[in-house]
Amino acid sequence: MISSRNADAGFASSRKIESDPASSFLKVLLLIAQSALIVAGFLWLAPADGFRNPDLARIVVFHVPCSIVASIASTVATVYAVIYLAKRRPSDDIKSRTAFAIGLLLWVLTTVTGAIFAKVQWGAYWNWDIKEKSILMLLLINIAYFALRSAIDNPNKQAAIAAAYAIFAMAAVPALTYLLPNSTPDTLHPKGVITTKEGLDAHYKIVLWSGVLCLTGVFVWAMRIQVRLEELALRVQKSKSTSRGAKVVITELGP
Amino acid sequence: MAYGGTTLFAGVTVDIRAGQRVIVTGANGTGKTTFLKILAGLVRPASGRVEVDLGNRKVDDVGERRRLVGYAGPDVNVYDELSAVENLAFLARLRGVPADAGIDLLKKAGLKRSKQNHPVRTYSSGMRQRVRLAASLLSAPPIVLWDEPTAMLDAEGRGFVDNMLKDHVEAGGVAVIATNDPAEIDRWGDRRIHFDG
Amino acid sequence: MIPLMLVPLIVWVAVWGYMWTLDRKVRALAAEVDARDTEESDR
Amino acid sequence: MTDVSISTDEQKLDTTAARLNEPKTASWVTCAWEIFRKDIRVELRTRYALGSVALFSVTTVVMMAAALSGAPVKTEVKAALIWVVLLFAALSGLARAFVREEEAGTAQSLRLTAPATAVYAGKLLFNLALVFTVEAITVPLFSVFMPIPGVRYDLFIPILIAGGWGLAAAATFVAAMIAQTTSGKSALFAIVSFPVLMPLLMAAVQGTAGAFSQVATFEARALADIGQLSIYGVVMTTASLLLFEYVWHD
Repeated sequence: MISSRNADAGFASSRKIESDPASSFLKVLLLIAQSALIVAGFLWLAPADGFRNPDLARIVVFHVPCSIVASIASTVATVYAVIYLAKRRPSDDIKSRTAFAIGLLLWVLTTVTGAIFAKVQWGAYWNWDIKEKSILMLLLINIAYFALRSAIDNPNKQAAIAAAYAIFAMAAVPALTYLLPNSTPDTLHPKGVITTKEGLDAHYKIVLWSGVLCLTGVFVWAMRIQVRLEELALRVQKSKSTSRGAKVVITELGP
Repeated sequence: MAYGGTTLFAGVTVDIRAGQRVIVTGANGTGKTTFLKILAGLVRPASGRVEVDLGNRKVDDVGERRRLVGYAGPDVNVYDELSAVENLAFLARLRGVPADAGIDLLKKAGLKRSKQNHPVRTYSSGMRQRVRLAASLLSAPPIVLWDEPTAMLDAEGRGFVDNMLKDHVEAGGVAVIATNDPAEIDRWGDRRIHFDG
Repeated sequence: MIPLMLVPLIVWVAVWGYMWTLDRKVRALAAEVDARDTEESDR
Repeated sequence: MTDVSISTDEQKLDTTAARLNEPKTASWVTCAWEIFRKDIRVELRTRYALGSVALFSVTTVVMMAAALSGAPVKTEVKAALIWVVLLFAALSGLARAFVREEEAGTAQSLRLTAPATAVYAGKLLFNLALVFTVEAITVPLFSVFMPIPGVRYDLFIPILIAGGWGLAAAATFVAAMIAQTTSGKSALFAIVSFPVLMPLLMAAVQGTAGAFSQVATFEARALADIGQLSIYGVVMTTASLLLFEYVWHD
């Protein structure tokens, strides 16, 4: 039964009963594109000679997109945290929390792919390279963010403190990624290899940057689903609770 | 106003005039205390707003409202390690009022002079309540919000509360008091707001 | 190399499938809630 | 929409009217200073924080020295050890500042009387005093048990000061958040504060290692670390002052 009446414009996006063809097409395209990238990453790209294990060096095509989109997710999450503190709308808190969750997932993926590469190339899963320290810090911040959230009951307080912590912790991150590196021995991570011309060859760059595009698509899609789900839960909970409020009787007793 | 996800009450429009004493009654948990805390700026209402009309200007910023309000409630305490005098001196300096402003308030609240310099740790709950009430009147705020002010007080204590309230209201102050004590409702209630769950 | 490639490929397809069904479910739920709201507001 | 308007119109309020325009709260600096003085006085009477922090530092240093029992330890390791002890000793006392106020209900009366940032500033001053006390106890004790030849104190002292300030600034803000949680406070304090303190710890250890190293190049680099620690302190203090209101008030 498709209800034609559009009572509440506020949630227009979830109003569409039949899924709009455009977004379905995009999602299917995402499936095909990312699968193609995975195949290309393994088969189409020539082994990267000059690395200890040329075959495995291809992992950079997965490692770098993960880390780029993860930082996009963390930035988006921090931006929504700022917006939440300014406007105190629950929807901004939901978006911030969702972006942090996806960010955490992507940072874990980045760490895993990085560790695999590091084992072969630099000899150990973990080498305390400055970039590894900053990713460790980001992982710990994400974990602390959710630990802090679960320890506060009042939803308004929880959202406000989580947002404040997110901004506060993110303010400390650049201290580790920019300030410290310039006084410690150079990082094992090659500098500017993905952006400069003579770094990676054309094929690698295509696969890598389209990987970033696809992963960003996944991030946006996951965000939309989660946000719509949570806003729905909020609406259901709100409609349930309004009926129970206490009745207020104001009477004039006179002086 | 929703608080902590559950809507306690909605659609409250209250206009309280100067020199008026308003009694807020209702069973526990229906939102009496939350209502007072929202007025005091200790709790953020999910919707709606609180505005103080000072005649020459209107105040709706919660930070500024906090400075116009004297709140006393069971969960707002003073420092156990400090004496009543030290506590009030500290709060007075925060309020920008001379440190000894608390002395005569303590006298009005009926706290025996001998006890005033002992740490609050040694006080009975009735004496603590008197210190709370005195603290709420420190900078002669135009608005006084008391949550069950006489709950732990003996007859003599109630008499002191009456006087303090009378002085405050005669000076044109506004008082909003949450209580379920019928005697007080008749004595003070110019207007009454009742929350039934 | 092929078997190694299958791991991320399978994982990706599974993730995509999960997201697709979740998307479907959320839309259906949204429709249901809207329907109930409009019903409620008509009463 | 719930509108609650309380009106105290001008005419009837002759006596309180005079006070209406008087500032109902002291200047920001006085508030912060008064809160600091109150914290010092309460602390001297109870010695909760002071006691636990002093005991913690002494036992940790002695335990560590006993565990090593004179085994040769490289100076970089000593630099790391001393900062780990400083960090945990300080953290054991720093959470107390806000947790006790929330539990006793005195935080509510502070919310009613003082501006949020002044509360942070007051507590920061108290925590600074606490951190410097920890350093004053731990560092001499450390050098007794694990002597470090040729320490450049002209480098080490600034590192202790800048590092101590950054530590106090960040820990005070985190303590205010932890005080609002309902469960698992002490564990949470470490989990939440550690990632933020990572840059501080690394810069401090690196600088201290430089100060201990008696190697000119490392000593030169220690100067850069002092700079970074100060920048860290400034960033943390500013961020805390801007964000504190959202943590403190509902």
